Amino acid sequence: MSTAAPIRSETAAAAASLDSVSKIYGAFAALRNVTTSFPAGSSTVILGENGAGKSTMLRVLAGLITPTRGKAIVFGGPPHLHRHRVAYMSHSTMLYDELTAMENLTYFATLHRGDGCACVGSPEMALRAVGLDPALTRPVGQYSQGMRQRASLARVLQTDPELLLLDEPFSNLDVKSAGQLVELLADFRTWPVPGGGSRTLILTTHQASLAEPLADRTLTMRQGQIVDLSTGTNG
Amino acid sequence: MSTAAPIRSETAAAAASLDSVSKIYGAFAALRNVTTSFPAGSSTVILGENGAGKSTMLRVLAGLITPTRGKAIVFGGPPHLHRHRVAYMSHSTMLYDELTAMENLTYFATLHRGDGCACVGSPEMALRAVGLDPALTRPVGQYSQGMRQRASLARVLQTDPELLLLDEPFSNLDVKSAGQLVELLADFRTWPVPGGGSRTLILTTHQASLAEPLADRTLTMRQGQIVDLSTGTNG
Amino acid sequence: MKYLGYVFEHLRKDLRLEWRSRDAINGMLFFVLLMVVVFSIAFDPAGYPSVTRQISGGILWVGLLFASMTALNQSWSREQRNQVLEAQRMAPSPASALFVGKALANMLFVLAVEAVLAPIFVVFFNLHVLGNAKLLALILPLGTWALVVNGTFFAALGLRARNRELLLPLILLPLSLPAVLMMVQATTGVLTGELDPIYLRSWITQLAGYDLIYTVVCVLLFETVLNAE
Amino acid sequence: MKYLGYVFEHLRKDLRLEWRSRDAINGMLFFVLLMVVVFSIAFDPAGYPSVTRQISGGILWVGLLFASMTALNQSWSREQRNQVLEAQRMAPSPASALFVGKALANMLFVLAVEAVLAPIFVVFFNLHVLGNAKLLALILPLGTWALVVNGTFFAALGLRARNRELLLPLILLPLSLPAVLMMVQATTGVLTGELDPIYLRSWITQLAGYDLIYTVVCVLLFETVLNAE
Amino acid sequence: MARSSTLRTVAWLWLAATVAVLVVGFRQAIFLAPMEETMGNLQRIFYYHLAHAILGLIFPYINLAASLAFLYWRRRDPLKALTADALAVASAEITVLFVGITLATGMLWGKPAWGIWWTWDARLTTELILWLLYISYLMLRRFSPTGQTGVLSAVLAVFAAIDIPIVYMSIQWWRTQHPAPVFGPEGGGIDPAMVPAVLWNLAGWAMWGIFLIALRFAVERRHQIAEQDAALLALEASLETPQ
Ligand code: HEM
Ligand SMILES: Nc1ncnc2c1ncn2[C@@H]1O[C@H](COP(=O)(O)OP(=O)(O)OP(=O)(O)O)[C@@H](O)[C@H]1O
Ligand SMILES: Nc1ncnc2c1ncn2[C@@H]1O[C@H](COP(=O)(O)OP(=O)(O)OP(=O)(O)O)[C@@H](O)[C@H]1O
Ligand SMILES: [Mg+2]
Ligand SMILES: [Mg+2]
Repeated sequence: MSTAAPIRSETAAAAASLDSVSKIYGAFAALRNVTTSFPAGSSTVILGENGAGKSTMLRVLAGLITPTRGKAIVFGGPPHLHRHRVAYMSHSTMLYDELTAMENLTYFATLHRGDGCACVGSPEMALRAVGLDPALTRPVGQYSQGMRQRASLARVLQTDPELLLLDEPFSNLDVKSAGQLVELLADFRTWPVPGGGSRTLILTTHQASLAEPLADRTLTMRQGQIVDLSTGTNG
Repeated sequence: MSTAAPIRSETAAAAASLDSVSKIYGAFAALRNVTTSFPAGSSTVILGENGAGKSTMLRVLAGLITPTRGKAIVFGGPPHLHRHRVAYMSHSTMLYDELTAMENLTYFATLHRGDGCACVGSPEMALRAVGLDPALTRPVGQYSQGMRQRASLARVLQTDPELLLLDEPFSNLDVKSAGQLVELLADFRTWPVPGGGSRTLILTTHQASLAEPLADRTLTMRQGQIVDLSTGTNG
Repeated sequence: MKYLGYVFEHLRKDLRLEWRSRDAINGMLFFVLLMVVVFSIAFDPAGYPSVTRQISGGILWVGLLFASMTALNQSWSREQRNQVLEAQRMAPSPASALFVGKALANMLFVLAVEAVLAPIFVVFFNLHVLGNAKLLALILPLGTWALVVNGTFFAALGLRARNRELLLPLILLPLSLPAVLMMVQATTGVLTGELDPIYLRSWITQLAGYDLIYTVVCVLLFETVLNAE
Repeated sequence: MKYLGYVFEHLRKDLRLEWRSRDAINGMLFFVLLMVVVFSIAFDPAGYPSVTRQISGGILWVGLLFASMTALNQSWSREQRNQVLEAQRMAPSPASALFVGKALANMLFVLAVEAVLAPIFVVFFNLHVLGNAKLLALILPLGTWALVVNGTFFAALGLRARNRELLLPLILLPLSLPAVLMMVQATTGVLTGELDPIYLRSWITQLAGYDLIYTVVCVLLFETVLNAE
Repeated sequence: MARSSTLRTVAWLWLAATVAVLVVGFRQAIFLAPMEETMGNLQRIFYYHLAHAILGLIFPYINLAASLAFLYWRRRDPLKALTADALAVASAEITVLFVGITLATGMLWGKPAWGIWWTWDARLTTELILWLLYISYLMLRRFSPTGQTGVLSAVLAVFAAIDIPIVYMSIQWWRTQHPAPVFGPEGGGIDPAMVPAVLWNLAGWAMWGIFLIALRFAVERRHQIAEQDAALLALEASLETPQ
């Protein structure tokens, strides 16, 4: 698995892009011939009805599912070549219920170390950043929904990703917690990247108003297609 | 299991009430000494943060969990005495994935028949009312989220309940589907009750704005307690 | 009468669900076949032909015990999937009818499996029944019901437990031990033809007694288990 | 070296998780214990003492097979619960390290169970090892690894399947049959002391060969299975 | 269109040839081959037993090859991978059929020859395991989630294939009740008069097996193509609707 040629081609503006991607489940097309690209350093909010294909799109970008047709390109190559630069957070915590947040994070951090790249922030710092106490001895399974969401965010933040994919980070959160999350994400975008470069954010949500501060670009999907792209509400 | 004394005591205004109810899980109090009542014919929207105890309260009223302390009273007796007059819909469908909507509804209808009371509407009518085609041969497992929610609603409507408990009926629904659901529920409240009497509605949600047309009374919970009760936004 | 109507309704629903998927029963059949093969490889019936007849009763029932345990573990999973169980709890019909319906459905499945299994068993173990073969037609259903009735009950009990799959055997095995003893003794008695008919009859009567007692207890307690929360 | 580091990290995590709940190991222990009891009732070792020694190897391994299968079915459930598996798939460390770590953890659990089980087994079946008892220290780990390595692999393979609990035995049993045959023959050979040492050695060598081949195939194909979607 | 009609003609011709060869084989086996001294006419089942046994050991290799091809093409060329998958299913099903017939004829023969239907010797056991393995392969295909069927079953196919050489070698490695091979370097050899019957039957059943695999492959392909077309249709229809 050699990290082929164009690693730094995202200087050519796109951190990730989809090239006429379709994803077909059985006889049902969850994504239909989607072509789009996400400029490096931008922050994109994806809106759309139930079943519009938002989650599917994120998972294609994360390399968790392969498109039936078309290609997903992340940092100039197929998604699985750049795992240490991409992070994905779904609405589940993706953490072990029985371990504490600290144990979880330390474990995942070790999995990211190596490959000659020390691009991993410290678990403590990540937990502090999201407002959790690293010394907490309760296992994640006993956290409240809001604490879980934070811990989950810490997991993705600690790997210091250049491309961050978030699937409905605010669902099941009350308005106050959601607001704090948005602030944190806005802050994250300003963190410097060690090797130079910028941070790209893509998130889906049903609550457009909540995510507004993050919406450099707003992408609306319907029935597996992108039906609208509006830029520059802010940022 | 004799249907004890006061069956028709709801003429005394309360369809359901909680009398200093606490529910304690391990060392955690999900409900703390809650006393409230739901007038017959009213419609109540329960709001509150994650973990406020909304679902717990509904489940106590449905008789699905017994309070650790205090008493739940439904139509003047303990909840399990009036099962044929109460219906509860959670965010799951509570339907068999492998059967069609029609088969599911017919099955549950037979379970409600008997006891000398013919208080069951027809499954076809209920399905039509929620806008589903009774002739659909696809099993419920293959429905989209919106269709499931409708089928689930048809299940509770067909039993023609006098007290209807809905737990986050709009979660995971897009705004349009949610709007249709609200309309249907508003309509349901006007259906006549065979023996005379009125229909009471209690629902929880995180999207207060969506449920507004149904909010005769708005009840706000925090940390297992009722912290606010406002009446008469409309209705 | 009303009660039987409910039971029938539940049974019909379970059979229909099973018919829709059909995978479970196919899988089950193959599983039992595999069990027989594993046992015969492990116990090498050809190597010690004299032994075979004496242990085959045990093998048969141990195999059925594990096969039905695997199946029973699944038997409430459909109720659990979309919280259908809560709809069942909210329904005004008697809870025990639900139990009886499901136990009957499970019984039918396991009997179907046995019908297929029997000839294979005879071939692989090279068996000749030396006793009164007709008695087997009595012992098999009685033994099966003993496994199924408790299995269905305790599968419901363990529904909300964390390690569901592991829990069922842990409860069911100790409870079924007496029944297993009776079935094995009776079956071996018939197969070898060595057991005095009087003893044989007493084993069968005891088995029937076991069935009766546990069925009554299960039916009486099911509502409590269902509403345990 | 780096690879071993990852394996160790995964192993440590699994051991810690198990230590927190201790579900798998307790459940397995009790399960195996019950199996021994059921088998001793079903096969009546006291009744036919001469037979016991010949079938006890089979009973031991059948018991372990079913116990470990039940436990292995659960072995990825923690990864599945909060979609942790997706986090694992997104991690840049090699996927096969995850597999090796988990297989080693499972191996340790089953070995622990065996350590407790062995004396009980001897007592219940009233066994005296007539052959070279030291060989058992070779046969037991080899046989256990044969069960565990495939079991862990196919538990992962069946993760997203519809009838997960049923699927694992359906795949694992046919694949393990040759291994079961070898373990049982070797164990029985040692217990009875009747088997020619040359044959005994050949069984053990074959078992080692089986372990080797399947381990290699599992490690090579694990990444494919993990990213099947 | 033209291509499919020639294919159909070829298929019919192939089937006709197969039937012809099988008829010759039948005549050879039942009427022409000499009667064996010890077992009499019963021995004639041998020609069917042997043919199915040998083919039952060859077809799983097709399954293995197709599965490996599938794994190789999966990411590189999904369409070719689908073809390989279809071939894998087809060969697995026919393997189950042929191995099943081997078991059945063997058992039918075993009863008069050995006095028992079944014994746990290495050849019989490994053959049975082979049969079980490919059934579990088919089971996995039914149970596995949509979209992953191909990958998961291809992986299992690799595991299952490890058993094939073991079946073949079983009579060398272990003492068996089942007779030693008649062909090959150490084979005892058979009466030359029986050779034509053996060969005709082998050829006939091989052609029959290939025909079945091709047929099953075609059906599976049609199935896949129909599915794809449906998806494509849905896709294109939606692309036409104005946004
Ligand atoms: C890969 C599998 C098998 C192959 C290649 C195979 C091949 C053969 C061959 C070549 C013979 C003739 C030997 C001779 O006449 O000297 C034979 C005989 C026989 N086979 Fe098989 N066989 C296979 C599996 C089986 C199975 C699974 C069974 C039983 C269920 C079986 C039962 C028999 C019997 C009963 C005979 C006659 C034995 C005798 O003459 O003593 N075979 N087989
Ligand atoms: N594994 C799968 N098998 C079959 N269909 C699937 C699968 N995953 C997704 N789909 C279908 O693909 C469509 C798009 O799903 P997706 O999860 O991307 O929607 P979404 O936009 O995230 O919706 P939501 O807002 O409800 O999360 C849906 O109709 C869904 O039913
Ligand atoms: N079975 C249980 N065991 C332990 N704690 C529980 C259980 N069910 C609920 N709780 C706890 O009780 C509290 C209230 O839960 P409940 O589900 O009623 O909240 P809610 O208001 O419905 O929240 P949400 O908006 O997230 O649905 C939560 O803190 C929850 O962790
Ligand atoms: Mg989604
Ligand atoms: Mg809730």
